[in-house]
Amino acid sequence: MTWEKLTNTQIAWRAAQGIEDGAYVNLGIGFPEMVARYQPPGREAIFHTENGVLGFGDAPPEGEEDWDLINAGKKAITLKPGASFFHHADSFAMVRGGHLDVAILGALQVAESGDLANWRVGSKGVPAVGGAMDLVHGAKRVAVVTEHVTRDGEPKLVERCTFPLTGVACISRVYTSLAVVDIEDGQFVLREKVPGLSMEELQSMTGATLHTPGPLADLTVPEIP
Amino acid sequence: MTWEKLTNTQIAWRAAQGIEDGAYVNLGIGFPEMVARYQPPGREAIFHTENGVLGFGDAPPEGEEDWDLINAGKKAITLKPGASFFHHADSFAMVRGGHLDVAILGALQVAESGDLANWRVGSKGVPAVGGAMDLVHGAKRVAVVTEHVTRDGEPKLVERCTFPLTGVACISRVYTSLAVVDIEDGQFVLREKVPGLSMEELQSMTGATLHTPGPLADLTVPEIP
Amino acid sequence: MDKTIASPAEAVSGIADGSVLMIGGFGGSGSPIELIHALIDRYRATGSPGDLTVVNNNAGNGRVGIAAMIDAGMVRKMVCSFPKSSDPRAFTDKYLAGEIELELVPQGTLAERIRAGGAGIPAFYTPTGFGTELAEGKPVAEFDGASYVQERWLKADVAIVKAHLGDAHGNLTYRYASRNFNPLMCMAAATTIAQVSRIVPPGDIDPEQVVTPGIFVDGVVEVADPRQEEQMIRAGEAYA
Amino acid sequence: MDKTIASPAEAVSGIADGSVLMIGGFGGSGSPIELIHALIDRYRATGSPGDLTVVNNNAGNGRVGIAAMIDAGMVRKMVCSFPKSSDPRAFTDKYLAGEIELELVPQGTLAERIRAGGAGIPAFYTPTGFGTELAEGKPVAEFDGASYVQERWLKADVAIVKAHLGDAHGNLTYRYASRNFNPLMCMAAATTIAQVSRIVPPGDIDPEQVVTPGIFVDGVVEVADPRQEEQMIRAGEAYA
Repeated sequence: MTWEKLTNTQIAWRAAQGIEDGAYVNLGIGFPEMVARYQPPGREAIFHTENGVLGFGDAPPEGEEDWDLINAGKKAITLKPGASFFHHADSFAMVRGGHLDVAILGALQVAESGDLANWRVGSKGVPAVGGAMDLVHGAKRVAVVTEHVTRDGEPKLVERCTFPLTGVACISRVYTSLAVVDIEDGQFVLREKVPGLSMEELQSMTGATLHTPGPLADLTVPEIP
Repeated sequence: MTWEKLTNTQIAWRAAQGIEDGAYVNLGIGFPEMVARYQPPGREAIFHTENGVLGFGDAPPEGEEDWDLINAGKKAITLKPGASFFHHADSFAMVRGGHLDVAILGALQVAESGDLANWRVGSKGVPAVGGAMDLVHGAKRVAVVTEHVTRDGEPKLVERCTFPLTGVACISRVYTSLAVVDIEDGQFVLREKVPGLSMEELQSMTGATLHTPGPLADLTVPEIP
Repeated sequence: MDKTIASPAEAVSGIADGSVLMIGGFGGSGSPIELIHALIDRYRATGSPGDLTVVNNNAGNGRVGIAAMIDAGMVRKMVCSFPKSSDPRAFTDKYLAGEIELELVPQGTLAERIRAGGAGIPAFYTPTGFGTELAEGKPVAEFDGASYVQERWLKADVAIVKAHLGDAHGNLTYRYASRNFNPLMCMAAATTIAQVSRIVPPGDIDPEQVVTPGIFVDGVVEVADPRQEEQMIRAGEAYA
Repeated sequence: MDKTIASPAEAVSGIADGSVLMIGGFGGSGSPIELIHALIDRYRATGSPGDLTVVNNNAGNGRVGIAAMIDAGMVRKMVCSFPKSSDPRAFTDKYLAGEIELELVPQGTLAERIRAGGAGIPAFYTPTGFGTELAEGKPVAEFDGASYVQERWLKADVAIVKAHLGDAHGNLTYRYASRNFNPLMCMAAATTIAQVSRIVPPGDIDPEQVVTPGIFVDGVVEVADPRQEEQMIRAGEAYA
């Protein structure tokens, strides 16, 4: 049987399905930001950005940017009705104080303990952490969107992270290009996998044991242009 | 020779002379509040109240009170141009963070170490502390206005406070009904005393040694109706 | 997103026996009188919620608001800085009779503990109270040669606050000095209910003028002409 | 009470060699470009102030603002969370050559440390960074079964910030998301200088809309049409 891995937009689509109506959400810079595009009809999440905006919307048309109105990735944004501004300490009070419902981040590695490594590959170059270490603490659910394996085919879901940690035991769900995996009691619990992919194949691309105590569903997503 | 002790208004007047133009000032509830009335001409202090107002002015005429606009003593106030509102955590950030220039409080006892007792006489009744324990920390100068002795003639300037402490080593100056006393290196240093009062008489009403390493001036204040 | 609630009675219907309840206001300024009285109505009708721990700067005044809650017997413990007022009988009588507990906290420490609860800071050091009986039993530490007391965060099951304008997202503004503890308590409670003088459409409050962002608020109920505690006390009113 | 200052040059004239300097802004948003460039002018003319420790979320972009300070050789150390940008050469080159120090702080911890500096809180506990290399060597403690890292306050000799409206008392408002670190840095510095787009008479800013109360501000200088860093970078400008 053949199978196809999800594109990044499809991973983002799948992650968006897990966000409830009215949820307060922070999306990491880059790939995770795509999740905002795929809110299911009838649901409206409120997006938070670390630099002090709640309730922002899409990017403005090119040429209409106001560079005092940006997100944490320093991209120009717009406001939705009900938005608010606040300073950085209040912004991270929202994060650290458990007021966000969901944070979705990228990953270099996720361990079966829920440890996340996503800020630094090694000890070379200029280190930069931003708000990642804060975001993994406080949000009621912290999820990851990621390719299932690296470009070199190495597993990104591992027994123990070898890259420097972002946070300890902080991730509860991983949306990958091949599967949806929960982290429960220090174990990877497989919830969904792409149609046609066998357990054996998936396990061979995963660096720690995938458990299947409950029902297992097909990870099906629409075609997204 | 005869001498006369200062009235409370006269003590307040004397304390007001020590406040610079443009100083940020918090006055304790009750007697210390009177200090605001006697700002020398040409000087304008900015008054802070714990419940979140900077730059307030006199009480409004009776009948024109707005009870959403009060001070820490829950008296109605008015605003001066340049006033601002803020919440309680920011208000005490101003206090604790060293942003006030002067705080002036009442006292039950002040020790030569600079310890202050002003919130509780003993262990009976309902204890209430308010913002006093915060105010004694953070303001650049913390002064006391007080009668020199209690109604029973007991000294209020003492070697060691016997009442429960408000703060340790926090007072730098005391304006009493008889004298102006600085606290330096764990000693009472007498700066001014009312005319006609001998050192011996003043010392006999004071519970710890008064030192006079420098010049000693008359504590003269105008008649205040 | 619609956080509006139809009535004060509905707004307070979920508060459980034994809750830690933060109540905004400083004296009467910013006190959510109508929510408090709705809670008393519910207690009188059903016997619930009782056994409450109430966090407020004061401990009630006269025979209305928090004082009326204490009179009604709903309050097991007060956490406050200044349990005195122009007419403190309700608390004083019960306290001297040993029928109510008191945790006395310096006002700035109370504010900072509540802010810490809302900001995910479990403990912090403050100079306030060092060397006094209010710091007895607390850890102390020295930083840069000065001495400090360790204080813990303060959180609540529910906060009830009073604001001026509110919208369906829960964004709030306050009137004059009635801001006081209200924005902090909004942050520190698992559930926050705000009574507002007017509910406006989302977007009507300038995003730069929002004082409490909606993320900190769960329910908003309009009380168009809120009573002011100080005026009720001067008029000799009792909520009995 | 008149805190107005005539020019950016005068506003930055008192900053000493070796100072800890907080600079507001997040990227270009809220960055006090004209004050930074006045400081560079002074350094080029007099060789002072050098040996600076600069606190900012980032470490400059392109060849303007903080990046130009780094290029000019005024900065000994950066304290920041994200020393990367669309054009990070200024910092990267010096860092890889070992010519500039870096204290890397998680963004929320950076904000909270600055706020703590302004609020008189010498240390606090946070979950952020626990178990990571950024917490190495820091005290840890357990509260209610969870693990936390102790972090210290961060203070500065001088803060330079960008605001929107200001008055002679030092009251400030901010434009959109340019608020970011600016209000915190105003609190945490011994001396705070704000550049504002317009100075208005005291009383013109509604007391409820003041974001930074004047007590936190020592000097206000009007820069009527401030440059926006992001636009300068897109235009390829260099302050050299």
